[in-house]
Amino acid sequence: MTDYTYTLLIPLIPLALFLFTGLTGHKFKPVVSGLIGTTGLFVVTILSYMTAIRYFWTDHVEGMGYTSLKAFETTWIHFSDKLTVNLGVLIDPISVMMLIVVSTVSFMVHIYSLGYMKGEVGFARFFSFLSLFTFSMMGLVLATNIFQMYIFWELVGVSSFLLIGFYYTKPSAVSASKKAFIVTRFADLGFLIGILMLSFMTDTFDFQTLVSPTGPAITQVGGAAFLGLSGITWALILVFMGGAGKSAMFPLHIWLPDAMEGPTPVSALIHAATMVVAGVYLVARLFPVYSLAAPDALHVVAWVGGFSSLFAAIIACTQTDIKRVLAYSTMSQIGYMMLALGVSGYGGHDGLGFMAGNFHLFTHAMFKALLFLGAGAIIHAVHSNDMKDMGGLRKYMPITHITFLIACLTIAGIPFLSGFFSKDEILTAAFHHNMPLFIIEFAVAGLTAFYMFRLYFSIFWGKETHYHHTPHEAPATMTIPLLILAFGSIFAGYLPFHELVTSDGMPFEAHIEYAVAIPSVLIGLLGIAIATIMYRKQTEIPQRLATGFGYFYNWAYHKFYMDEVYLFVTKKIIFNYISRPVAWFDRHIVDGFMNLIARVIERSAYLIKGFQSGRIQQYGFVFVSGTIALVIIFIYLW
Amino acid sequence: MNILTLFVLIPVLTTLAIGFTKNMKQTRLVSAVGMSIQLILAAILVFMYLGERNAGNTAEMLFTYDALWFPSLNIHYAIGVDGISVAMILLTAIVVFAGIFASWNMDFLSREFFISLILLATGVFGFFISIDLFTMFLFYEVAVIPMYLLIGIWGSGPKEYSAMKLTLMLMGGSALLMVGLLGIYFYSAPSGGQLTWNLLEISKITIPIEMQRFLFPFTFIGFGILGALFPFHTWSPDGHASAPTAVSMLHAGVLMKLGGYGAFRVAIFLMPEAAQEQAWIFLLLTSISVVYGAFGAIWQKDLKYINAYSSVSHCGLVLFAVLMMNQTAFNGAILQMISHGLMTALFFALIGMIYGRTHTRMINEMGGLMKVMPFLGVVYVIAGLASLGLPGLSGFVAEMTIFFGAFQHTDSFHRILTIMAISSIVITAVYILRVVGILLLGPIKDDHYLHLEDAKWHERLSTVTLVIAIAAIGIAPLWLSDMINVSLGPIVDKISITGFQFVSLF
Amino acid sequence: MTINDFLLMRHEIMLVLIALILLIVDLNLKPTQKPWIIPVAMVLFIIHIIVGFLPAPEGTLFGGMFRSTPLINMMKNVLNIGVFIIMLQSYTWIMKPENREKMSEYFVLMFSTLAGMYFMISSGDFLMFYLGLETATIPMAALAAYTHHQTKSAEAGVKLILSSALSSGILLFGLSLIYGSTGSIYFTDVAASFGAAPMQVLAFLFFFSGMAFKISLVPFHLWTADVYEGSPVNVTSYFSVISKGAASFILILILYKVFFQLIEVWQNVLYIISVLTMVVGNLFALRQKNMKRFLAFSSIAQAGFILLGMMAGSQMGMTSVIYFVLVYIFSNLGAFGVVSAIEAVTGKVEMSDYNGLYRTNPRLSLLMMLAMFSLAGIPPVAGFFGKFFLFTSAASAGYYWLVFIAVLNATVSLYYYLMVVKAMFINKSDEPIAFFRSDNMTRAGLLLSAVGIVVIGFWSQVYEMINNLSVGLF
Amino acid sequence: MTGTIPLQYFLIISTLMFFSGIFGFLTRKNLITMLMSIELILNSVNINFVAFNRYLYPDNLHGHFFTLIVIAVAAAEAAVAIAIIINIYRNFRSIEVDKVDEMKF
Repeated sequence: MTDYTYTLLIPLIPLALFLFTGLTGHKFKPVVSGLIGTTGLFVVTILSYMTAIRYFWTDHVEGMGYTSLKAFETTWIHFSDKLTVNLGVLIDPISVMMLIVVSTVSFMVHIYSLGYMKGEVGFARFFSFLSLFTFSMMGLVLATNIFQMYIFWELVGVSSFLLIGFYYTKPSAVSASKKAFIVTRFADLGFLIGILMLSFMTDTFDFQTLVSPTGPAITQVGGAAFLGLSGITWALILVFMGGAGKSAMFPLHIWLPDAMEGPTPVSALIHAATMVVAGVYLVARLFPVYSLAAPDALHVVAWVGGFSSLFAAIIACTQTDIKRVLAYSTMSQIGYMMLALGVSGYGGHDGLGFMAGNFHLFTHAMFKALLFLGAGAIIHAVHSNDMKDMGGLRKYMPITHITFLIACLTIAGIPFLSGFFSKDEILTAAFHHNMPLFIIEFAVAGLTAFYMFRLYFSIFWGKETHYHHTPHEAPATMTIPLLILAFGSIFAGYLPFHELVTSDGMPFEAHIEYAVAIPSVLIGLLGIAIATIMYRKQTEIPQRLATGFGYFYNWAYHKFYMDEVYLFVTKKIIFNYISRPVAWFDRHIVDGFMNLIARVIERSAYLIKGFQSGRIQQYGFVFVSGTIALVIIFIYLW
Repeated sequence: MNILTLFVLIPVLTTLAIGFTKNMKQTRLVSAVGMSIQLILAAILVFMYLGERNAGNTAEMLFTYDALWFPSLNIHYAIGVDGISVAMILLTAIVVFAGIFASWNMDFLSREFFISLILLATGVFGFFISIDLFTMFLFYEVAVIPMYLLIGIWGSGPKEYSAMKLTLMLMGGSALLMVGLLGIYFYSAPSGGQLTWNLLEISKITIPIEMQRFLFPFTFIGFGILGALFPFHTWSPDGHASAPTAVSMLHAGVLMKLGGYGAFRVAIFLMPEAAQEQAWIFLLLTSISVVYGAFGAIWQKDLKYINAYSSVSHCGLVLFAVLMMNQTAFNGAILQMISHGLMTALFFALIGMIYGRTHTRMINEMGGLMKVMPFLGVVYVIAGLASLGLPGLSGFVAEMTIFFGAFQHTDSFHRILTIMAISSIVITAVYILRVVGILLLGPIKDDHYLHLEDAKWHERLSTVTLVIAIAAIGIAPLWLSDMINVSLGPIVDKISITGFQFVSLF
Repeated sequence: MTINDFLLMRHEIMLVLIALILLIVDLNLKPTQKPWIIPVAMVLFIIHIIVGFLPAPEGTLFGGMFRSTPLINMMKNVLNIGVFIIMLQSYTWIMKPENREKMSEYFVLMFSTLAGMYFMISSGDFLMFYLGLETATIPMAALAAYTHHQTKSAEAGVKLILSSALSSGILLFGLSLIYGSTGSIYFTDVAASFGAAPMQVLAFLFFFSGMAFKISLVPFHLWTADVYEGSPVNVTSYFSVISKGAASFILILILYKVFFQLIEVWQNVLYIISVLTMVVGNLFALRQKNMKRFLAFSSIAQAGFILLGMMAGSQMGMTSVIYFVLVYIFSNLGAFGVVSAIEAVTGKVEMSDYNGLYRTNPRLSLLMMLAMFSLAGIPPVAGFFGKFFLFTSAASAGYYWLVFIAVLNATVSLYYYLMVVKAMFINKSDEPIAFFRSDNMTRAGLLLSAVGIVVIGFWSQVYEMINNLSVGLF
Repeated sequence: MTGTIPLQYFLIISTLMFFSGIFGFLTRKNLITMLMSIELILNSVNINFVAFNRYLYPDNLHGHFFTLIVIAVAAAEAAVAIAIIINIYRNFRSIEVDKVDEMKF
């Protein structure tokens, strides 16, 4: 086994970039810091690919499984004699895969941003934040133990907060960033408690120990049963809560659409390709524990994923803000991945779902980043997010058009594009393990195709809006990433994932099951067809359909009023019914009591002042009665 | 000359020197010099301490010095430090240093101001170095009294009221404390022999349990009042709100820590049995104050009130951890004291600087300050992130340690309280982000904020010092927590040898 | 009489001599030369103080009616210092034209009361005790009425003489019963044959209320405020410090020496009385606007604290009481010194007149603050140590709740002491008292008390010395 | 003749005198009268002393001495008191005790 210590640079370079551009960014011309950041990321990308190639191929002994190894580790703090938190670098199939994803997309986004953010105020700040995010994400990916993961989990959260709120003078952006942070924070509460329980039961944070089939987590399923579920199950469900928060699973998804307030490259990087799949990554990380120690928790994962994907897909069909459509589609796709993990078994061909989930994560990163960047280019050209202001853009911006189309086809699961393979694997897994979920996903496949092409057509075809200044193709800095990603989303599907990324590290045979593949392709095509009919030309059908569905349409259009529910809880309950009473109670009862004491003392001081009447005889009287009182007490009462 | 004595001597000499200064410039120069020396000394002390430990010196207290003071009452001037007190001393030195620079332009009665400020510091340092209960109590009150003048003369708003309230409530606390200490003294030799005030000697014996039952509440609440224990915390919002910047910094930063430190060092350490019996009462109170303070902070409009309530919440966490009574929790408590001391001092410094520019502390009258004063804005955000427990900053380390310590109790009573306490981090996030959002971000509320200038050099110095400290602890907590852990060993032994089990409701 | 006898009762002899000399000198002075009295009195008194510090033998005179021990001698020295400070501080006042021609009387009266107290302290039987008591009281009334042209002063005089007459009447009745039940008036015999028979308890209670009048404990305190307010400031400080101190000395001596059989009883009596005294004294002090009256009530509250020390009934108790009285002398004289200095120059005694004093007279204000902190028992000034040791000795007898009540009262008292500090440092004033320099005598007096306030606390030798002397008691 | 009149009689008388003196002190409005009632108290004490001495402890004379001293002191006290009362009369133009309450509370 050769030495991977250099992988330490992968997170450290972005950190250095962050500190450098953050502290000195304002000193020199903005573009400089942009270039520095991009070159830095280039290095990181090279390193990541090198690592991947070495790990998967050069260093890999044929026929052996892929083992996980610690490239580096150092102690961070001792909680107790048993529990110690380390920081380190863990190399194993999924982490390497994530390295590829993160570095690639991040690098693309860096290049893209050079063009997209040109002339923005705080250009340097933007790039330093990007580096911060990359650092945190890398740290999260390479975490050797669950606590390190939690640390970077939070850092990722805060960098997303910073990037969403990049336009900090825009109230909507501010509130969106706040929302994102608080919702995920709330989810992380579950994550933290989960970690507490897990570490309490197993006396370790370390992933290798946790997931090893002979490890404490799996062999001795500790913890008293509570509500019929074992302690470890609860722990894992709580951990998953954290994952659900980051990955915008129902009902913790509400921050994701608002997060689109951030600059589009950010959406592409954080809210499409990398951060939002952290939840999936987390579950994949702990997968052996889930599947061997707590299958119930795994069911929760599966159902949450399935429901979210359907829920999101339905909403996506009704949105008109293109970024929001993409956001919901992201949510839906992540639902896919979760479901894949949820229905998977451990080891061998049972582990198909696990493989498929990661596979889809990989491909999805490519085409969803592509979609977002494309959307960015369009917004750049049209200066609007709303598809109502668009139409017939295909002749103005051909490259964008083509790449976008490719992406749409990919996500719709058209054969021989990457999306087809991964999604097909997922459906197969579901088909074998959980029929109801399979049906849901089958429907979602159709919906996906529909709303993606609804989007596509209403942007590039449809009515000829006349723009007050004719939109033009984006500059090379933006189109090149598009092309690269398009390439990725076409060919990513041909990677032999079933040999590389498997639940137990052992390769297994996977082949396309036509019983599943053909229907799914067909329903995809159906969806496309419907979309074509409805949106290729300006027609009345959408309107009529909307009115036809009536209530249901409205609900979906208003995202099933989730935001309102949350608003009610926070604004009304917490602010008015808890916080304000507490403040009042503190001022008037607790503090009032203290003041009351003072007032009582003062009052009594005035009450007894009559004793000091100034008259000698009264003094004498008090004197004598005092003496007599003493006599009575001590002679008769004692 | 014992190095620890210097920690009391230097401030006293500084005050004397200030007495001879002519004008504000000289005054602040002298005090800055004095406190810088103090800071350097503290750093030296840390290295000396670690050196001694690495050299294998396993004594419970190092650099001890003992002089008989009142022979007939066996009162000694006994000083010594272990990892905990060293850490607290370092904290104090940093905060005082920052405080001096934060109040750089105190032109009104500046001499008196700096003298009383440094007197306060003297008391705090003395408290942390002394291992004799009498001197401890003496320094404790020395630290408390200057607050009255500092708030009453240089304060703002209803300063007389707040100052008086604060002083009287804290003195009421010391009333309880005195009873507790006297009781401890008179039972410090149950098997006959010389009574003593010396912490270490008392810790070797066991105070009769029925006496402990009587004395523990006095001692714990006595210190707890200074530690903002619910429902005795109400001096803190008013006091902080009226106090001048540096004073709030010192008060929330270090003075409130005297409470936690004392509750730990005296109440728990000397009376573990009673502590274990009565812990659940105070655990309820503290966990209430953790959540309650956080919720109280959400509603406030005044920056200082917000921070005061968050202090109630965080200090509540300190006492909460202390009452959990295991090594991890203790370690967390100490870390929390330090981290809260640093970040709340930073907060108050920033609030003072912002107030000095906008002349209001009402968040709804401000907005978009990030654009006009980026430096202060960024630092404020950092402070906020530290206080909501972002990894890489000190708050996270402390809170996590506390939670992991508290979680080691398996009974549902402790579990529930622990989860209550943990949930406070979300509420913290809510009010911190609320403030950041309203105060710094968004459009600029008022046009004549546009020409406000950013931080001056001394303000930068004072804030950056604190930020560095916060980040240092947050990124590399190992040395600090180990330093504390080593010293916690004997204390935990003393507590664990007592065979009692926690009395829990479930 | 031998030199030893002289040494035994040197204080009394010296004082009487000084008084006589002053009278004679006064006779041979023309009205213009009256001020010569002051240096004479000063010099003589300094000699007296020095003599007081000569080594003190232990012994009795007049067949046990008079006795002296190092402890008693030291009590007298403590009081001497206090009186000396008062003399220094009263310079400005006594030099006023309306007081000039009778300034000798001031000193003579003061010295004779002092002599009375000393006889009282070192009395070996109740007869000597009673004599001393009256010798101390009667001239005091004259002192109270010293500025007789002022109605307030006259009123103070009559209030003092009448109520003290009543109290000594009751006290005497108690004494008569003691005599009836034991057949002797010698402390030693009484102590030997004194039990807890109802009549004896009755006798003790009568006696105690007489003494309580002197120390002005609630409910026997009502004369205090009026007399303090009416009398000239320096006389007031004399009352509040010297006579109170002497009375507490003799009370603790008699409680420990004579009524030790009754310790159960008097501990409880003191318990009740001390709580009453602290609470009522504080409550009255809260409201006061006139500095003299304010200090009067504060000194009542302080007397309540003194009782805590007495209750210990041990060497520690004795020590703490003497030590506290010493500290209290310095602190209270610091406060009264400032008040008298200001009143002598500006005639202002209201607390509101002190607003913004720090701006005009920083030194005075600082001394006043020190005195207030010392009275409130705030470290690092002496008052803290005094109070702490009182509480310690009370706790040594197991009175934890009493200590708690006491410290809470100390907190309340801190409130009004801080009000004074607030007036001087925080409150703004349109016409603050203008800056003035008092004469050197007064300043010396103020300086002395300031030094005492600061030093005595840290200087543990003082406490240890007292402690070693108190051994002789048991 | 000892024994013909039992000690109790003296004690009763003295007690009566004592309390009537106190009563007088508390009720009479004239300062001089109050002074006289004080004398009453003192004399009751004297009776006590003498009676005790004569009946119980005939072998020593403490009681008698005490009585003499008390009488002497009482005289001195009365002298000063009356002087002050005259001074009061100068200032208040009256010796009604109720007039003398300028300082109160």
